[in-house]
Amino acid sequence: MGAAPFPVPTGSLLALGALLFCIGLFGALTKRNLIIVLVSIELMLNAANINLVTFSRLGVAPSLSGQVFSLFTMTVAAAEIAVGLALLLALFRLRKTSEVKDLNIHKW
Amino acid sequence: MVQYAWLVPFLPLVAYVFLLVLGRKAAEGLVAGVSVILTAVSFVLSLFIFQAVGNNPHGNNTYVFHWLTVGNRVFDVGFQVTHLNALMLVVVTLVSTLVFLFSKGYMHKDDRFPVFYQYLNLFVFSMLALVISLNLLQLYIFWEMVGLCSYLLVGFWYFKPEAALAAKKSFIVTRIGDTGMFAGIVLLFLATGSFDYSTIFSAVAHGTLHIGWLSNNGVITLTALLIFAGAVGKSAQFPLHVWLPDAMEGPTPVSALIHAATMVAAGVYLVARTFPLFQASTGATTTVAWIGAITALMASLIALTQRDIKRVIAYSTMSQLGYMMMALGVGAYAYGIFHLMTHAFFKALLFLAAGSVIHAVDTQDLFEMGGLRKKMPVTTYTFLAGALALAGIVPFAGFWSKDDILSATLQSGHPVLYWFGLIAAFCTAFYIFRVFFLTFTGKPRVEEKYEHAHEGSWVMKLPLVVLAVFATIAGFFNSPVNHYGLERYLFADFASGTAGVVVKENVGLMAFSVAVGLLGILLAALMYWRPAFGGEKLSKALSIPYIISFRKFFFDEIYTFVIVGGGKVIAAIVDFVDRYIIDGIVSLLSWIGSVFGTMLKYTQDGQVQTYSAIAAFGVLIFIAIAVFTVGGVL
Amino acid sequence: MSLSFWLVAAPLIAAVLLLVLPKMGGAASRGLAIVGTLVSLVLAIVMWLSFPSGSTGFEFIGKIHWFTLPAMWHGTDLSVGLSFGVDGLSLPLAAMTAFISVLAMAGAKRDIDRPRLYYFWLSMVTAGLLGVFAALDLFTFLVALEVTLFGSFFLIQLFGRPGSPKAAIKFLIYRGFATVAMLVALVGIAYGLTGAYSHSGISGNLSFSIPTMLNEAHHLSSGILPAGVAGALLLVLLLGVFIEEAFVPFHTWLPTTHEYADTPTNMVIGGLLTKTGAYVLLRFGVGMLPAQIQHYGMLIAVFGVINILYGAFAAWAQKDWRRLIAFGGISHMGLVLLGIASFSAAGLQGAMFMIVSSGLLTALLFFLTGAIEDRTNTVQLKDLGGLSKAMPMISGFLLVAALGSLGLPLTSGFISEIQAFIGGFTAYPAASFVGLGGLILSAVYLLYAIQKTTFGPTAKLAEGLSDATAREYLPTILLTAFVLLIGIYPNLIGHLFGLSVQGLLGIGG
Amino acid sequence: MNFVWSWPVIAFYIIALLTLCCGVIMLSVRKVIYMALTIGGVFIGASALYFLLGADFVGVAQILIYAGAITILIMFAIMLTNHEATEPGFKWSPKNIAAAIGSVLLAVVLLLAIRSTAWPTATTSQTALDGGNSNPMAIGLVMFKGYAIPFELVSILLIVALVGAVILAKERKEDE
Repeated sequence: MGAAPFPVPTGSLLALGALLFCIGLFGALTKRNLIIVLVSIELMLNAANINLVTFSRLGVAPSLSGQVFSLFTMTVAAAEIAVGLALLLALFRLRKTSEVKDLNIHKW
Repeated sequence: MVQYAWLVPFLPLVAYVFLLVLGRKAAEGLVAGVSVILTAVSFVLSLFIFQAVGNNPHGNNTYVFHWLTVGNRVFDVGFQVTHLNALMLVVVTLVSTLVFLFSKGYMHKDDRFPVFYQYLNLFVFSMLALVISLNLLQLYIFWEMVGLCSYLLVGFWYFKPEAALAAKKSFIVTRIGDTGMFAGIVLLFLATGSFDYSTIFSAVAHGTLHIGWLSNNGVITLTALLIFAGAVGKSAQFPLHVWLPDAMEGPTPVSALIHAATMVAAGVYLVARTFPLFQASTGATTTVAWIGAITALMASLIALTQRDIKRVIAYSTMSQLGYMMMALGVGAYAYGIFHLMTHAFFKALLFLAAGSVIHAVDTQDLFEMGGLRKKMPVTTYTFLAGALALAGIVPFAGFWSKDDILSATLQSGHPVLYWFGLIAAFCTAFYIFRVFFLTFTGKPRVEEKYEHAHEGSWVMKLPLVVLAVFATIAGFFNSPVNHYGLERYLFADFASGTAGVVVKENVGLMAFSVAVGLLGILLAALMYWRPAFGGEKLSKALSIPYIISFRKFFFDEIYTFVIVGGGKVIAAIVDFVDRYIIDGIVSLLSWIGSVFGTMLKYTQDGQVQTYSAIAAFGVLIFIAIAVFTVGGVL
Repeated sequence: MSLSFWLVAAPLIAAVLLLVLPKMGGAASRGLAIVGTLVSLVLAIVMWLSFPSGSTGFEFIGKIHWFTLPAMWHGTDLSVGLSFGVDGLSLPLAAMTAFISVLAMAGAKRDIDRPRLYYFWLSMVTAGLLGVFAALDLFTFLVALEVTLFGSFFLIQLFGRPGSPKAAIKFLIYRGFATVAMLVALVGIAYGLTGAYSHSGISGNLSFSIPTMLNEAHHLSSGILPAGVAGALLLVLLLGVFIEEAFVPFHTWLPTTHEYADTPTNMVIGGLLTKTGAYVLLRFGVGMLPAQIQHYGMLIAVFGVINILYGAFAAWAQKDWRRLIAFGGISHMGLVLLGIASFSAAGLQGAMFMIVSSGLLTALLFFLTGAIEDRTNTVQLKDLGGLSKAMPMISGFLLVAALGSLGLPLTSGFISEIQAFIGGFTAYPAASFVGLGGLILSAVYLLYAIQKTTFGPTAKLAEGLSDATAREYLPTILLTAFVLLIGIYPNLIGHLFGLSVQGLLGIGG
Repeated sequence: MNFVWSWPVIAFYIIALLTLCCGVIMLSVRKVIYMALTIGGVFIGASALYFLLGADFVGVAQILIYAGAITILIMFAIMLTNHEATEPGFKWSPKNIAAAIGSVLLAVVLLLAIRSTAWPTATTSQTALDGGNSNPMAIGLVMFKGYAIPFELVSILLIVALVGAVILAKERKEDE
């Protein structure tokens, strides 16, 4: 089409995604509150979404599929957070806690 | 007649089965009666066979049955009656019959009287079957069977710890020799493809024995020595002699039958039976002669000082068996067998007489007896006959056979062995008359034992008398009187009509050995009958030799320490290795496994974040590998 | 359906019925199990009597196709089936299995907990053992082997003495390893003989059929299967056999197992289960890799002698009858190795006799010591003594068993020993001479134990005890009878073994 | 890399900076409720990025689902549970150190990989991708033509999640 190339370098977009993913990972591994752990996981999913959308526009073979996939991801994320939070509520009701370290019934 | 030879061992077997069926509660009279009668029938049969074989020396004497196939080889069983075998049949059945009769009195009121007769019948069957075995395999089978019977009978009074130990010892010590014999038989089979005597002898004659890894001469010497090992064990020759004295823990009739007249002579019989094999190897015959001579001398030296009447006679047996071995070793085939026969009579007699004494005074210690001549005249005079025979005093049986052996030794060019034999003969005369004087003459040493001493019933006296007769006259079976009939009878087994040395009469030598015997008796009389000088004093003067003799050259102690102790140490080491090293390694492996498991267990802390951290690391590693191996990253 | 199929199936059906039928009491359970095994015994006898004379191959073959593994080797399918049949080697062993199992069941104590479960596992093990001996398909064989493994494991674990679970685990792990090693070796041999290097070319039809494998080994000229491959296969097989058979130094599971298992289990394990390894060595080692057996003969012979002496010395040091019998068995089986190593008719036949002889005698010894333990509550030598007084019959039979075990002539032990040594002296004289020590030592340890047990003053705990009961006479007398029968008339089983030996040596020659 | 200063570039860096800041703040604040708020910022930043890339529909969906629904849901969850909860300060426990090292290493590896790859320069405009239609319409076409079955499956998933969440969260009598 002769249009000018997208001015933001692909690498920068991917780097943002990678950094967000690592932040989310760190949070998921270290935070003690179960809600925050779930939130961190959402953050990781989001980072993946950024990559999907980036590649849909800037990849080797640009296509709308990337965007469609990101939509699916969001749906799954929504389902996940809904079930996750429901579990959390049930757990809180049972154990009066929402801390990850208390969920250790499988300890050796 | 010869084809019925199987009946001879079969009748005692019938008696055995019959007694087995009768059980443990059978009446003594019935048990003993059946045994005596059947054995007596066997004896009569044996006499007929003896005569038949003599009349028709080259007739068919072999009967074969098929037993087992190994590859393309066939093991046969059957029986064969050579002149040697026929003689053995007669001797064994005669002594057995008399011992059966004697036991009726001796074992009277024993709890297990029928069992005793069961065992004895089984023994007689095995012994007779051994004697007429067709081949070495069959001989080995019955060889072990008589060993088993010996074990059972030595341990007959199982509740006595000494009897239990003695039974075990007798079996194991003979087993050592038997194992060698087993190997010898196997090697002969490999070399000739047969266990049959005839095949083996013809192979020896043709020098065609051959095993892949051993030459003809090697096979002959090796197998002869291995078979001799069996004979050494069974005949209680040095160095496997230690079991025989202990075996005296068994009832005295057992000692008379098994440990004097028959089973222990089986070793001599074995060497005689395989005589051509031994003759083919100088090394083997020399070994046999020396072992025999050493045993004869050593045993007679030990017998000088023993206090137990049965042990003295046991050592005497050992010594006499040594003579027989020496005879076979120097090639005096006929005289070894001749002595075997005479010895069977006079030694059975001595044992039974000793049994009669023990039965009367209820002790075996010579120094608790004395003066029994007045109370037990029959026993005294029969014992005297046996003692004179043993001492080799003319004209008693032992004189003829022993003197033949000594002459043959000298004649075959073994002066050293001759002197061994002569010294042993002196000792023999001394110790047996030491026993005689201590037991039957002088004053009673323990009054109460003397008080209730009495002669046994006729069942005990009759065998003594019969045996005394034989001990007196048996020597004439091979004497100028019948032109050395036995010698000629035995030589008929050999195609050449003769075997080994044939003794030429030498009156000087005869007189000399009789003089030696008389000297021994004189010394014994001086010390124990009419104490001219105190035996005590002499004992003190010779205290060190006395102790060596009294403690039997310390063989028991040495064996106990070196062999039994060594074996136990090895066993303990093996057990230790097994429990702590081999099983220890196994336990170590399982411990390592469990340590790893425990370590891994602690990673399961139940924290989701720990698990996901580990998973993240895993992913990181995979990403890193993927990224860096693609290249161009760094 | 062939006889050999029902031979294996009968105890299996009994086991299934035991599981399915409701409300089975102790007597009914035992009865059902005995009937199942008795059928096998009768079938074995029928086959024995009607075994074609002169046949060196398998008879009474029965096959069921099970499933097909597609394209296993160069596009050919591998057919896997349940296939059974017997030859001169396996028929006596199968008969012995049924015989000893029936006697173990019949002689079992009446007051067992959970009798249904007990007889179920006993029947399973019997079926497994019969399957091992009668299998004509590698797959069938391995499945049967696993059945014996797990069956015995549960017998030890659930019905043993206190502390038995640990012994059971040891048993399971050891024999599990053995099974793995044998599986690797046997599948390797199958690939080698029928697949990669068959005489019909490199793309031969891969087959798990044992007769086919034997046939290939028979036709294979020695050069085709590379010696290195075949040697490696044999060494792996030997490893498996050594563990399976409890050969030094892989034996420590056996004494432990015997120490903790109960009497019928000990009879089955000591008398039968420890004979499968020797059977494997004869069937697969000698039958399929004869050249390698000869090549490694010295190794096998040396191991045999080590076993003979080690087992004997270790037995001497034992203070517990059961461990003593276990080590005695190890010593016996060393002679099997010596016989096999010699690779001669006499040696192989001696090894086969020894398997049967050791099986019968071990079972008998375990049964009798079990009977003693039922009365005195101990089998420690130091606590026993003078049992002849209270129980002359048990003591007498114990003596007979010991004498058979030490190889007294006219017992089966002697027949085995003499043949094995005839073989051994042909090929490995030095090793055989050393091995003779075992003959002496066996007398030492057995008579020592006998002296401590039945001779001597009557021990306090032995006073007033009763002699054998009818339940105990049956197995004792029958086992003793067969020990003596084989000793007196060895051709009874010798003619079958002889056929098998001819078949085996036909390959090597 | 020839770096051209243009408005989209400037906008990208501002958006990226804000997003990362929100992320880092989320990690560092201690009150749970603030964390939930900052994550909203991250979600909005991402949607801005989508708009910048021309993915209008995805951007809108991001605001609706993430910034709207999910953030609110999280708020509710916090309120329903221990809403006073505070996260304790970061401790250099071995586990945390391991997590930090892992995260940093992952970032390093990824950034290295990104840096060393020669990314193609995109010449396709969003319009061309949309094939002349509006972006939502183009996505709709792709979704219902190419991804009909996944779409339906996702809808089933949502229903299952919905019902499941209701059942899980419902107070049961035996709990009381």
